[in-house]
Amino acid sequence: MDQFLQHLVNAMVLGGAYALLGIGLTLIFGIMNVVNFTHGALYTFGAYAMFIASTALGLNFFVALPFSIVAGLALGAAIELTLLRPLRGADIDTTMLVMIGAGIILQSGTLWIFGGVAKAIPSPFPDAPLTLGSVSISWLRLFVLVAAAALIALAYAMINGTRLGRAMRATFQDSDAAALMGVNVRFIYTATFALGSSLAAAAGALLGPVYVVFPQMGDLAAVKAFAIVILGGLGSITGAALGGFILALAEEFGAGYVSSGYRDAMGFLIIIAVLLAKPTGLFARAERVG
Amino acid sequence: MLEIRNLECGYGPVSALKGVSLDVGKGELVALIGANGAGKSTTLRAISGLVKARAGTIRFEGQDITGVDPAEVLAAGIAHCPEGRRVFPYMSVADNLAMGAYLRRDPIRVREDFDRVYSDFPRLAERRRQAAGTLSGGEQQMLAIGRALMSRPKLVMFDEPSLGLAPRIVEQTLGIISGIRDAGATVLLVEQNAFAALEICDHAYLIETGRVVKRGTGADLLADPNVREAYLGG
Amino acid sequence: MTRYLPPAILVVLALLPLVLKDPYLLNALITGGIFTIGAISLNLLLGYTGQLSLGHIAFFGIGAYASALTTLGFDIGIFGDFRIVHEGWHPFAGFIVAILLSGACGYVVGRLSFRVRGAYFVIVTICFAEVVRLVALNWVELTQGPLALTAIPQMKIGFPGLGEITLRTKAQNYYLMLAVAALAYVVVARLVSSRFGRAMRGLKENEQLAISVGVNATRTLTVAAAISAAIAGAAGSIYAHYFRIIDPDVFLFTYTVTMVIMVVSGGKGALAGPVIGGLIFGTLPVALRPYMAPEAQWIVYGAVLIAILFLMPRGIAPYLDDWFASRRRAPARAPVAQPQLEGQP
Amino acid sequence: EDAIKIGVNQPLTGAFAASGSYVVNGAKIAADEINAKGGVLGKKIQLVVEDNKSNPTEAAAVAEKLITSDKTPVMMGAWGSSLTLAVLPKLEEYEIPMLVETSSSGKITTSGNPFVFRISPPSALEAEAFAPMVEKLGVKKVDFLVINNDWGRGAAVDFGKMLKGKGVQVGLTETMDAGAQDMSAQLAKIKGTDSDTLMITAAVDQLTLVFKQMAAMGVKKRVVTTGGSQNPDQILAQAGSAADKTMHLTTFLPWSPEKTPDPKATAYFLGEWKNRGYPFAGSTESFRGYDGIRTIAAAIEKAGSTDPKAIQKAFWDVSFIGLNGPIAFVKAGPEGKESGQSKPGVYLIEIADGAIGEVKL
Amino acid sequence: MSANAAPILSVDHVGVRFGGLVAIADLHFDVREGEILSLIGPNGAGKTTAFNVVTGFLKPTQGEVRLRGTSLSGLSPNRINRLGLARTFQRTSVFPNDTVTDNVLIGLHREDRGASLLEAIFNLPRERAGEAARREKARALIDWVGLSARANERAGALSYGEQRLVGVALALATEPSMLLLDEPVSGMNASETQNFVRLIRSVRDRGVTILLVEHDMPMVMEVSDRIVALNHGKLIADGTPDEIRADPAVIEAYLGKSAAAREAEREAAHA
Ligand SMILES: Nc1ncnc2c1ncn2[C@@H]1O[C@H](COP(=O)(O)OP(=O)(O)OP(=O)(O)O)[C@@H](O)[C@H]1O
Ligand SMILES: Nc1ncnc2c1ncn2[C@@H]1O[C@H](COP(=O)(O)OP(=O)(O)OP(=O)(O)O)[C@@H](O)[C@H]1O
Ligand SMILES: CC(C)C[C@H](N)C(=O)O
Ligand SMILES: [Mg+2]
Ligand SMILES: [Mg+2]
Repeated sequence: MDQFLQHLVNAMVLGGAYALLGIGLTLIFGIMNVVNFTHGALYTFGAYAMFIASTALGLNFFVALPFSIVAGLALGAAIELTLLRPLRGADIDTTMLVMIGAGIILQSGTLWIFGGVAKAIPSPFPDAPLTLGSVSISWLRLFVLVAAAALIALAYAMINGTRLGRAMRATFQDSDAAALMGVNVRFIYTATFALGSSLAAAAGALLGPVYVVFPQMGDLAAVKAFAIVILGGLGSITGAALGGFILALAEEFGAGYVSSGYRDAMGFLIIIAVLLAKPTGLFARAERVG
Repeated sequence: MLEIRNLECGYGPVSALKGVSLDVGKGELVALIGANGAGKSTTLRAISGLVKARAGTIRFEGQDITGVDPAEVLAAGIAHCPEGRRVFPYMSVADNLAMGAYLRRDPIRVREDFDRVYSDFPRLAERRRQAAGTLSGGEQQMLAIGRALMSRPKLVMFDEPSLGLAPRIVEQTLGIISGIRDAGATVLLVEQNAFAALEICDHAYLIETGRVVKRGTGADLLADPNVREAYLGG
Repeated sequence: MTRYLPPAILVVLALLPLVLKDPYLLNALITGGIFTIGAISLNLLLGYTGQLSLGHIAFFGIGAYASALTTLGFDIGIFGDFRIVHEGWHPFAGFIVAILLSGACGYVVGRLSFRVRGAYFVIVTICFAEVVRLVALNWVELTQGPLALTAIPQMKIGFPGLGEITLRTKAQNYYLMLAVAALAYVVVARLVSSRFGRAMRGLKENEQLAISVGVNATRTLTVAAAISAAIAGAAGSIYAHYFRIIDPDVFLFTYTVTMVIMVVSGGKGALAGPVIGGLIFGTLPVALRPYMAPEAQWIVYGAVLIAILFLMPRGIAPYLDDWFASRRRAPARAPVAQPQLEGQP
Repeated sequence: EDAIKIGVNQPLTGAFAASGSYVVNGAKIAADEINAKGGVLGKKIQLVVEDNKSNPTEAAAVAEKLITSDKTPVMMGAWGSSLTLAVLPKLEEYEIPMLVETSSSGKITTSGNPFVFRISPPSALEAEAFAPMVEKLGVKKVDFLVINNDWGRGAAVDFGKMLKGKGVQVGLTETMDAGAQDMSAQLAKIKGTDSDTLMITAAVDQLTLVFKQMAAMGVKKRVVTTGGSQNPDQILAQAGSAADKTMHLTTFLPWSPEKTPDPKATAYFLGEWKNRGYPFAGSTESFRGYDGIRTIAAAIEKAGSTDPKAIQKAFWDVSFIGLNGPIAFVKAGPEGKESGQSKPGVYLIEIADGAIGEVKL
Repeated sequence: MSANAAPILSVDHVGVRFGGLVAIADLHFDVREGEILSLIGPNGAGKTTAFNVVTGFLKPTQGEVRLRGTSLSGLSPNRINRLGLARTFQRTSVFPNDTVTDNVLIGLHREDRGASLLEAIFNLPRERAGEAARREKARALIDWVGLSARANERAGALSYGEQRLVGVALALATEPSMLLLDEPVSGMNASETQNFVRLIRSVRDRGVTILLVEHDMPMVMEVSDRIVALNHGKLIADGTPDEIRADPAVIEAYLGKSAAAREAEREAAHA
């Protein structure tokens, strides 16, 4: 029972991290329909930004965090302006490949600049965990969970509740029609990509201190993020959040009660099972025939 | 109010408009008729900035709007209800209408316009929360018309608004369109249902393969035997 | 026009070992060629049915393991005392088993995963590949897990009347690769120009319409997936017998990405696409190696990729086709822009 | 032009980039030292360093290039076991010897490849060295948490065997994927067992994560890590108090150069390492490159020629004191095709109160 | 064409719901062999939904559809097509990147003369014979809908009306015994509509039964043998064009008073 509770707590904490990974990608992949292979690189970027801010620049943790998010926003905007804008209207696979190219460049650049050695970001939270009975949870991870929840709520409100969010959704469903409604389509493209990138960077900045920071940290994160977004249903922020928790539960209990060697396999099997049962993800968009 | 001179447009190597000139006066309802592929939709797209003019000028209320972005054309007061409905499929009916009022900053009057659209098309009111892409073809058409009206334009351009609508709704829609004119706004109407368009318009242009070949009052064109032969089914 | 490119390339490549004696370059060509075969098979799915399989390496890996295990033999416990014992067979039997088993896996995966399309298909294939990798890693009794299968015998091929040869030299392996690549190319070429290919294209362009005119979507896509997987399995088999060692790293995601790069940069849905892409991205790393730091090599690799797509967004082969066409009959006839279709939900 | 070429096949990009680069840097120190002293056989030695991208197919291709294009008569490589294993068939094909500096898979020296000479310990050797310490530490029951590859799994098997032989109970064996960052599920399971000791085999980054996550979950057991890739300084810097009281089996003692088998050499190496501006923490990885090249140079010297065959034979006669003990090869693997395995020293160190010291037993 | 021919298609008490929304409620009608039957009704009445049920794109929540007595329940759209039902879509529907000829060839893809997949791959004689026959058929069909001049154009570059004709040719390529057309003349002007009417008639004369959904009342009245009217997913009238035109329920729900009046006026003008 104790072990079960600890697994449950772990899964919640991990789920928060996964949800965080997912929401940035839902914007870019789920809403913009760009298969964003730079997601992992942007996540890594956020973590390194946090590292620089809190070590080289000596910023306070809670100042470094927004700094990194803004840095991600800027990098995202730059990528959109230089790589995606000229390719507007190109095939989805073409943009995907350009994103792969950009991802390779970013990752190798990071390796070149920072070397391959993992870096640790100091955290302002006590090392000793919060212990409730037999269950322990680290303060830092608790903070990440809360921050993840806040970012998810923010992203949700922004996409579903604001004029800008509505314009974003409209633009990627029919950009000509959106232009006819008075939407500055070019700005929306840049803004959406930048926003998704800043969320990816936020994930990196928050999870960097939890884990360690190294150039390839984004690879696994990106695969999981894709899985989470699709599990939740394209373009659904609630879906991405829920998908993150489902994946975390599957992995945690798969490793705990089946076999740790098949830990990741559990997650992937759940995804396969969900998609076979509900081929459009948990939060499907309504479609019709004819 | 709207003056177009020698407008030329195309798609890649295809030249769709080969020098179109037309005038729409304030408060008028002007119809544009012509065969499939004549260039009617292209004319509207050029006005709203979706396709760029290769030559010629478009002036609206004395101001040159040639080559201006769609958003600015709308801001200047021209709304365009495009061919083929073009609703936002994954957004609700209400959100689609809200998009129509995207540039407006007068929430109270926007509310009124919501109510007006809902009372014009009660079916939309029933389906406020339904994803637009799952509406029936005609329901989507109603939504597209309602959405265009949400911006309170000075000039509305309708591209085949009756497409896919049931006869009773066609009737009603044409009524709404004349109503817009009667309320003081200006209308540029493209219709395949030339008969109906010519009946309600003040004057009309006939376009063939990218050129204006005839202009006159609706009654003139209705009476023209060539027009009857080609566009009204004899 | 680029239709004639692959046969021309084939002739050049066939003559290459006669002049090119550097085993390192030959090795690079063999490795690049093996992944090009994978790319040719991926093109069948991505280019002609429009379905991106980002788990394509799974079939390659399954082929590699199947071929190696068929040749090496194994002894595994299933449940209780029940064991399956297999004595090693001839490597060529391994090659055949690889093709059949990969094809069968492709069939099953296709059958299951073609219930979903687009992005959902992509992720199901990624998940499948990961699960297969984890099985290869954890089923130590069969696969030796991370300990790797070593000492895989070299491929042997029997020619009627000529006896049997073991492919020991680079050149021999090179010709094997080339022969399989040519065969894969021909199979894909024939398939896509047949009525099955037409059905695939129909599904890609407008699935609802295709179904409404009687195209059996599941069957068509499944057949494509099975053939594609079988070809990838053949490539995996060559890989196993050439490198003579495989471990779960054959399922590296990077390998799938390599194949996707070959297909899309060369031009998906063009027969010559993966061949051209394979030649470029198979040899680029070798070409860059002497000139710069490893990180810089990757940066250039990424930049070349982006540059190709900026200049030729549909890939090289379609671009060359247009170019040839425009040279043949001036004035140039640029591709017609897509007419505005109705906003599809 | 007249230099003696030595091929170096290391991961400089990809997952293992950090470690591979350290090994290369260590190798360069050795090469420069040797050349400064006049080289080998009167010629300078020249390292031909190639990146295997942490990818086995590339590792084999790199070997092919080094052998056939660069004509290196002897090589060093290829860090990870998967990478090294992929190179083995090339050695046989071209009959070129290779010194293995880091890999620990048993299979490397037991598969009957007479061109392999290894200076890193396979886990069986480590376990053997650890055996005498088990009782002194008072170990009763052990759980394993190992990286899910041949290195980790091999360690669990070899240490398990040794422990059982000593009457120590073996509990869980949990694995983690090479790239995994979150081990909390495994740790939750381990937290619930009655074992007193947890043996962990993983590289430094994963160890850091494991320690942090153990602290976060309140897992309190004696921890002993194995594998020689722990890099205690980095752990200390990055895991902080979470790493307190952890013990590590290591093959190098840069913290107390005076206690190493060849204090002068260690001091020289560490001095050079520092002069070149490399982080101290890297030395636990880089000393293998340093020793590796010194071993190769010794073999060439002994062979008296740069003929690969001669070098291969000469490896058997190499004998000198490396940074972690005597380097001399003994036969391993099937008869007639034995590979060479050197037996380095293994030390147990402990991180306590922010300092690293040898465990006194 | 005779009024009492056996039903080719029976829609038997079919109902469809989307969540809480009843799109079709207990719909029941027959289509007789060889007739042109029109299905009319206000927007959202459920006409397209009925098409989707008949052609297998939607599973009904209740009831079943029978083709010549065989239940179509549970059959996939492509199976239903093989049984002889072909349809067009309300939205323009072609394979935009293929030529007109290739479009039609896709419709002919099952015309295989028994050649197998392997024969196709290796281009064996049987496959080649089949391919030649297919091309000939495609040519004839394209000719027949009047698109010969554009046979080698990309279908996506054709005008709206021409694309509709491609859609019909494509549907006919599957050699259906019954053709379902969803708003085929919307977006066509009056004279184009006239051409289309002639085409529909000649299709029927080839022995193909036609079920038509269309809001163009003059066209419907002119071409139909019989009309069924729908409102809110229920049948509200069934009869000849003249009966329907005069039906108060249909006028109230669908035609609208003035439309009906104008319709009569135009009929008069025609006469
Ligand atoms: N996106 C496009 N790409 C290429 N050609 C186009 C495109 N859109 C329209 N055209 C061509 O431009 C010409 C004018 O088309 P337009 O859509 O303006 O005609 P229209 O008068 O609106 O016809 P319809 O009544 O069918 O809507 C036609 O020849 C058409 O084929
Ligand atoms: N997938 C769906 N989800 C929810 N509602 C749907 C869906 N498909 C159709 N509907 C609703 O069912 C009703 C019937 O739609 P249908 O498309 O059959 O109408 P129709 O008679 O063809 O209308 P039209 O003449 O406008 O084309 C409509 O009110 C529509 O909004
Ligand atoms: C780091 C080393 C001690 C072991 C290496 N990781 C291997 O795979 O063998
Ligand atoms: Mg038009
Ligand atoms: Mg309909």
